[in-house]
Amino acid sequence: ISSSKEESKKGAIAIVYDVGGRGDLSFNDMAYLGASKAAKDFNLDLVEMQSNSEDDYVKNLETLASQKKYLVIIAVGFMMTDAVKQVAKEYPDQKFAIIDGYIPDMPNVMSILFKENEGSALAGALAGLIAANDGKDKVGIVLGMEIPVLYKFEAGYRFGVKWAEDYYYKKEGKNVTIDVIYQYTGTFNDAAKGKAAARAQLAQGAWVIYQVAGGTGLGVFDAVDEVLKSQNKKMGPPFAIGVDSAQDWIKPGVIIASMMKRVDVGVYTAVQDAVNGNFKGGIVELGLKEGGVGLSTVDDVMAMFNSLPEDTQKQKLKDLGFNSKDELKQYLEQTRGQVPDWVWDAIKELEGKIKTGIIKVPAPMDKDGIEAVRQAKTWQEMMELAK
Amino acid sequence: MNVGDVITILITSVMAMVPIVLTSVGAAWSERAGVVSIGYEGVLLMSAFFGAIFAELAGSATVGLIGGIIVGVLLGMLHGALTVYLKGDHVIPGIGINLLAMGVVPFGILAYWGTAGQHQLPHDAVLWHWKTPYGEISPMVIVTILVAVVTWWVLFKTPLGLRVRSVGENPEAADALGINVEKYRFWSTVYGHALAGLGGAYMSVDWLGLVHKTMSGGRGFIALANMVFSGWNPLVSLIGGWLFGFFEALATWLAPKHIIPGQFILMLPYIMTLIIVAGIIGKARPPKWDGRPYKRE
Amino acid sequence: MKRSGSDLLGTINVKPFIESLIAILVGFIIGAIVLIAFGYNPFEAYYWLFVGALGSTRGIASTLKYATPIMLTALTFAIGTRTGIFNIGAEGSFYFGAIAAVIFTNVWANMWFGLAMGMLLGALWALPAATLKVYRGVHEVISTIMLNWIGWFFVLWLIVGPYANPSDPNKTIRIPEAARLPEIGYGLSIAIIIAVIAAILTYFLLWHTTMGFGMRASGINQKAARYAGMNPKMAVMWSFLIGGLLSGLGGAMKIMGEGPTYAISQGGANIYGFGFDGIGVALVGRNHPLGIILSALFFGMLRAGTALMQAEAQVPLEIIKVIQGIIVITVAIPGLYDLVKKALHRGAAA
Amino acid sequence: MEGTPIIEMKGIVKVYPDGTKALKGVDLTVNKGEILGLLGENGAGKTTLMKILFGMLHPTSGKIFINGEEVRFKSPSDAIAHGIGMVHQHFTLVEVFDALHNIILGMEGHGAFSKIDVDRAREKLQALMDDLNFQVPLDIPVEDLPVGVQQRIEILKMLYRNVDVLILDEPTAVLTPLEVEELFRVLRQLKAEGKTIIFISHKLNEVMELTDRVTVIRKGEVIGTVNTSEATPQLLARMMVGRDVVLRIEKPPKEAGEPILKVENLTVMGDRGETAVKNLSFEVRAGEIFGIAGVEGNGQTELIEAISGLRKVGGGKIYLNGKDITGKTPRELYDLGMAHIPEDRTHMGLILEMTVTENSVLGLHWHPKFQRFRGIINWNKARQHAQALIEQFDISAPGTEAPVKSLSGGNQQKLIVAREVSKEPVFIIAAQPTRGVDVASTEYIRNYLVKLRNEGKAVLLVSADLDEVIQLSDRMGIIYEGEFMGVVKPEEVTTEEIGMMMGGIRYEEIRK
Ligand SMILES: Nc1ncnc2c1ncn2[C@@H]1O[C@H](COP(=O)(O)OP(=O)(O)OP(=O)(O)O)[C@@H](O)[C@H]1O
Ligand SMILES: Nc1ncnc2c1ncn2[C@@H]1O[C@H](COP(=O)(O)OP(=O)(O)OP(=O)(O)O)[C@@H](O)[C@H]1O
Ligand SMILES: [Mg+2]
Ligand SMILES: [Mg+2]
Repeated sequence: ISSSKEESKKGAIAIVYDVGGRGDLSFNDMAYLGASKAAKDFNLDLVEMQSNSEDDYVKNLETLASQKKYLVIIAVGFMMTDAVKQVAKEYPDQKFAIIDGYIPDMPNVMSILFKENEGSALAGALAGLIAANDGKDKVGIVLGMEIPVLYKFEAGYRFGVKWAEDYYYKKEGKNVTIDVIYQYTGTFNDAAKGKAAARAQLAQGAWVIYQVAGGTGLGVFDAVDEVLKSQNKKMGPPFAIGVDSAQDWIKPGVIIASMMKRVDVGVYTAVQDAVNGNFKGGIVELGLKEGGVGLSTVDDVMAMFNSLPEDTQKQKLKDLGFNSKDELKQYLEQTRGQVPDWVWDAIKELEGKIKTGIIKVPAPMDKDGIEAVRQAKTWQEMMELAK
Repeated sequence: MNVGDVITILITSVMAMVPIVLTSVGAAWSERAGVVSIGYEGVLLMSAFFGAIFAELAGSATVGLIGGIIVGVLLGMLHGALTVYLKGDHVIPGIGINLLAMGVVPFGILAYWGTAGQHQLPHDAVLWHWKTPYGEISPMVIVTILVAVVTWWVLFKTPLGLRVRSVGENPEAADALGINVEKYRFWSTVYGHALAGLGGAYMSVDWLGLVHKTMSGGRGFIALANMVFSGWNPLVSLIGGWLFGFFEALATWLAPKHIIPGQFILMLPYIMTLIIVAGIIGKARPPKWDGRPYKRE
Repeated sequence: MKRSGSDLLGTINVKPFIESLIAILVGFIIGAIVLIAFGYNPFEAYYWLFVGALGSTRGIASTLKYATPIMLTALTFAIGTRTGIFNIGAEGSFYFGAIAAVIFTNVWANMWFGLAMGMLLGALWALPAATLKVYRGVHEVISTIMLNWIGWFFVLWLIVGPYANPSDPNKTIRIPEAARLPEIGYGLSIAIIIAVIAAILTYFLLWHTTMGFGMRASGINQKAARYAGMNPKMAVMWSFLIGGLLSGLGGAMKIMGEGPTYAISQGGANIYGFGFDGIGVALVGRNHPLGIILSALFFGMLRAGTALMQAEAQVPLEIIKVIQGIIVITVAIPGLYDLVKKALHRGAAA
Repeated sequence: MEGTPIIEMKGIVKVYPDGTKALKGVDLTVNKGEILGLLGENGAGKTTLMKILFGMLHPTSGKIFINGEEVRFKSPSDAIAHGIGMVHQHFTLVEVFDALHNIILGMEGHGAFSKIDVDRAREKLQALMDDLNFQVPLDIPVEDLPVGVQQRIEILKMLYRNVDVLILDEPTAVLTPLEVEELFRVLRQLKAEGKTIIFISHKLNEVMELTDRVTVIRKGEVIGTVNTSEATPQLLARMMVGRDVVLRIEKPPKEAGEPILKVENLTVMGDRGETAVKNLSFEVRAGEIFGIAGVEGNGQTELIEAISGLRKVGGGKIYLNGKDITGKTPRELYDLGMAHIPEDRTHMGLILEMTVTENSVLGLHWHPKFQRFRGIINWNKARQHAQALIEQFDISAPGTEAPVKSLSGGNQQKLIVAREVSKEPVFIIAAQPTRGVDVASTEYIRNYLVKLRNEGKAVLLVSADLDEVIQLSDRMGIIYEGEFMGVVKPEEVTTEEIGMMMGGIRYEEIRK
């Protein structure tokens, strides 16, 4: 086929998306980002494969493995865990990397896991402090379908909010209690549902809303945007917090920051290791310390924005009413300026403590686990659960 | 629950009712003329997508809405040609249109905007709204109510409506009186799909200001259920669509209270619909020739 | 037009099948145009599609695997159509078949028990729609759409709550090994055989039994059926229940017969959508159980072939959906056979 | 009787898409102001010819002239514009609309989007009805109206369009004698007003009574046209069938035996909750045809449905062979020896989409003869059964596996009769057994009923055709609003007396 092209490349990598596919604004998009960057940097061909449903995972992985031409095959998403296990057993010479899947004991499989709870704790702290600072007593979180992976996000967020209460008390001497309004919308695909959920939370007093709901979450941004517009404000508060990728560019002014899950970094690292010959099977867990999760900075957002095709960038800037990327950047900084510096400092402080392990964020895996976190009254109690 | 909550729920529900009601009204008209379609889900999705493109190109949401109508018209013509003129099965093309939409839209979003799966519309491509502290209301809510009322009026009070109903009830009778059955059926199909197209474009250029590859979210099917629920009556469709939106908004409002597991709250609109239908409405009689091709020889 | 010989020939009209074949061909041709329009080579794409689906034992195995669940849900729809009901409740029954398999094989690790409970719960979930239709005249389009959603959320609750897997929260508890369907090879279990048998039995039921005769008669003309001493209400009941049973079986086998997971994934990701897909399969198979076997195999092939088509020809998945949509739309064109025949005649004459 | 031709059809050929050659070059002339009868067996092509004249079908070849001018009709609206109207054999009414809307449909006046001017239409219609003294209720959905009224609506529909030529395709098949009389009065009045009428019927006496000329068609060809004054029923029948037809039924006197069916104080409710059958008692004996005459809609349908297990009994008892069968299901009744030729053949007696074979065992497929094992049908046996019925009853059908809808109405009816008789019943209900059936088939079916009676079966005959009831019955009950006005032997009463009973006067009162 395109053999001439292939010769100029040093090899190929393949990536299998889960059913969410490209455009989930989440790990699939981020994985693509990392893979395409790696492909460019190391001069590799990138073969992408979509999955129509969960049944396609084995088939897709197997098809790629049987081609025996990929340096590494990247499987995106925890749902592929069993499929990767099976295919990796059949093709021991093929290297695999799986995002979010836990496969500890296969030499040809690298499992890349993220501590979303840690990143979410920062999001929670940010939300909680913004609310406390503005004299509000509620923050919200809109989630997708109720699946256990989301419990880590919810738990981290709750932890951050409780930590913020404590921090604020210590700082201002004022006792605040900030409730977390949470809702699982039952879908990752329906922006309208996300909008309605956010609307309801805003009506019930939520001051900042964290979205962990894929396509549904797009509606959360729109709902917050609407509230701002109704008050003739260009920027929050109230704010939304994005998730997974640095989503701030989607609605600048509305999204104060995003809880990034650096799937791109994970994928990039896996490819790099494979290229350099230091690929090792086993678990790679990326938390705050490893830079695998974190709250987006303006630079992160700009990097994300720069990853879009040129035309798209131009059009997007025009749509947003900016003349240049710098204007966008300024605007993002201005948005962050709506929140006092001490808040950002506090987030840094929490980040540092988590990184050094002084503070541990709970990561419940099941319903009982999250229920315990929901019941906990203080962040210290939650930390007990983390142990 | 205070007044603000009530208003929020009401606003959410009237905004949510628009695509469902428009589609139901369109479907009701089309089925009154005897043409069934189950492709509205695909029509909603495709017109949301193409409507957004129209809106952006023209820098006007109104053009986007018209674009949605155009997409609906084209798909309606396809469906009408297959069912009315070629006398084909009424169900099959709809399944095909739904499948088609699931391919065309994700592919199209990436190809057209360069962002995979989603796209935010610029402000000039989103329809103007009344802004209240409790949410925004689109003029399309009024349009929808008008469309439902006018469609109802035309269907039941005018010669046109009489003819449309006659070709759905007994095309032979209509034919024997010189009414061009095919013409009425065809354009009724087109009208039905056009309204769905308007509903789809509303979702992107008006309600949400964005395009997402799965944004129709089953509304095409809910609209069909609502059409049956309403006994093929546009005016009742309006009420049914609003009720559904209301229960959905109510469920969303109740959800954060966590009185019962979230999944049970999510069932609320569906359970309420079933209860209302089973308890109050019961038997609904479709037009007699609904879904049946009419051949003279 | 006298017919003799076996009963089978007497009731099978091959013309619709030929029409479906032509539709498929036309679908592929239009699909090719779409491929060209977007800069792909259709020959390459189709070549890899077929190689992927049929070019190896493994490919064939996955074709068969993909065909299994949609074959059963298509039967549900077809039975409904043949008995005058627009039953789109296969989706809901499928969920319940799947969850029943998970729950009950963990009570008693027996394959037959699991399948039986899957069928039972599948049928049970069809019962409300059946009852509402028969006793309250509630149109099945409303009830089945609503019940699909209600069932969906109910099952979501079960799988994230009571039946979540404590050692692997991303799925439910697994089917015990003793209760899994035996594998034929290449990840293919005997589920396909059971599905084909189910299709044949369905055909037999509808066309060769007293009950089936009653069901079909009631589906076309209730008044005549009543006059003939049949019970149309029971026919409607049976249509829903047998339909639910088949989809329930499909759901159970999806979980019990398909590795590597042998569990329902969180979010219901591996049990969602089969009921809806079944409608297209049924229609292309002309709502005839034997046609459905072929049509399910065809759809299975399309699914199985996409992997290689994506990998080798780099054709995105969406294009396959577009082609599928076009094929289904083309199937709706009636008299395709006659049209083509006429065109061929004209061509031959010229 | 020479007149000015208003319509000339020349060399009309019609080949249906499936290859059926329905008309093979038909010439037809209709004179201005006459009533022309069109006769022919089932499937002869009468309806096809008239549908062509009305623009619903396009001729394969041939020409049509109206007042000497050639016309080509694309659709019925063209025909109506040329003053031609047609009342179809199977009514073409929108069942859920009321009469008013059915009549104005398509010519509602004003623009398509303006409100329908119901009041003006009502005035216009009322004037029309008053003029003809031909009333129908305008505001009731037509599905709730008796067929006789529905037909009036059909006729009014055409007159409202001011047609000069009115085609009536078997208009009397569903009418009671009184209604027929009323119809004829109106048709004559229309003729007097200068309208031209084409009248299709299988009933020779009607044709004799009403028409000026008669054209006979057989198998798509015109056999000839005669002036009615010069024709006899025998002649017309021979022209139609090509052989002599016995128009009188041979019915030897026979002593009736034991009561087979016994109805005691039966009360049955109608669809709208009214008491349709009131405290009715009668019996049908072995070797007897018991006829029920009456204007349609006086409880006949409900009575039959109650006896045959299709409708709940409100009160009273029904016995078959001394056994209480009240509330038994049709299937149980079949086992007990009941057969039923239903009045509504297309909706009840047959499943049109199913094959001849399937229909030939409909309702008796449980018989062990047609079962391989319990519950499994032996279609080979069923096919043989269908073949036997086709041969025995001379049913013309494309084959046993053809759908029944491809049979003509007459042949469909024969199939039902054949099937019901093949049940070897002790008691048979025959409801409207020859409605819409041509002379030859009518003859066959009537003779068959007599044969059954001669064999000692009990026959309950319900017919709107008074001649049929009088001719066939040994005893007859005249039903009015769910009650018998009298139970008499046909030879003991005059037609006038029967007519009075049908109008609600009791026999005793008449005899007083
Ligand atoms: N739609 C059709 N398709 C094919 N053949 C048809 C169709 N309609 C009528 N025919 C054929 O045309 C012939 C004439 O039918 P037509 O209905 O004109 O008979 P008819 O004289 O009106 O009979 P009847 O007295 O029973 O009303 C029939 O023998 C039949 O085979
Ligand atoms: N779909 C069809 N395909 C082929 N032939 C048909 C079809 N429908 C009707 N016919 C033919 O049309 C003819 C007339 O049919 P129709 O239903 O008018 O009955 P009919 O002959 O008028 O009988 P009757 O006067 O007793 O009602 C029949 O002889 C039948 O063979
Ligand atoms: Mg006729
Ligand atoms: Mg006839």
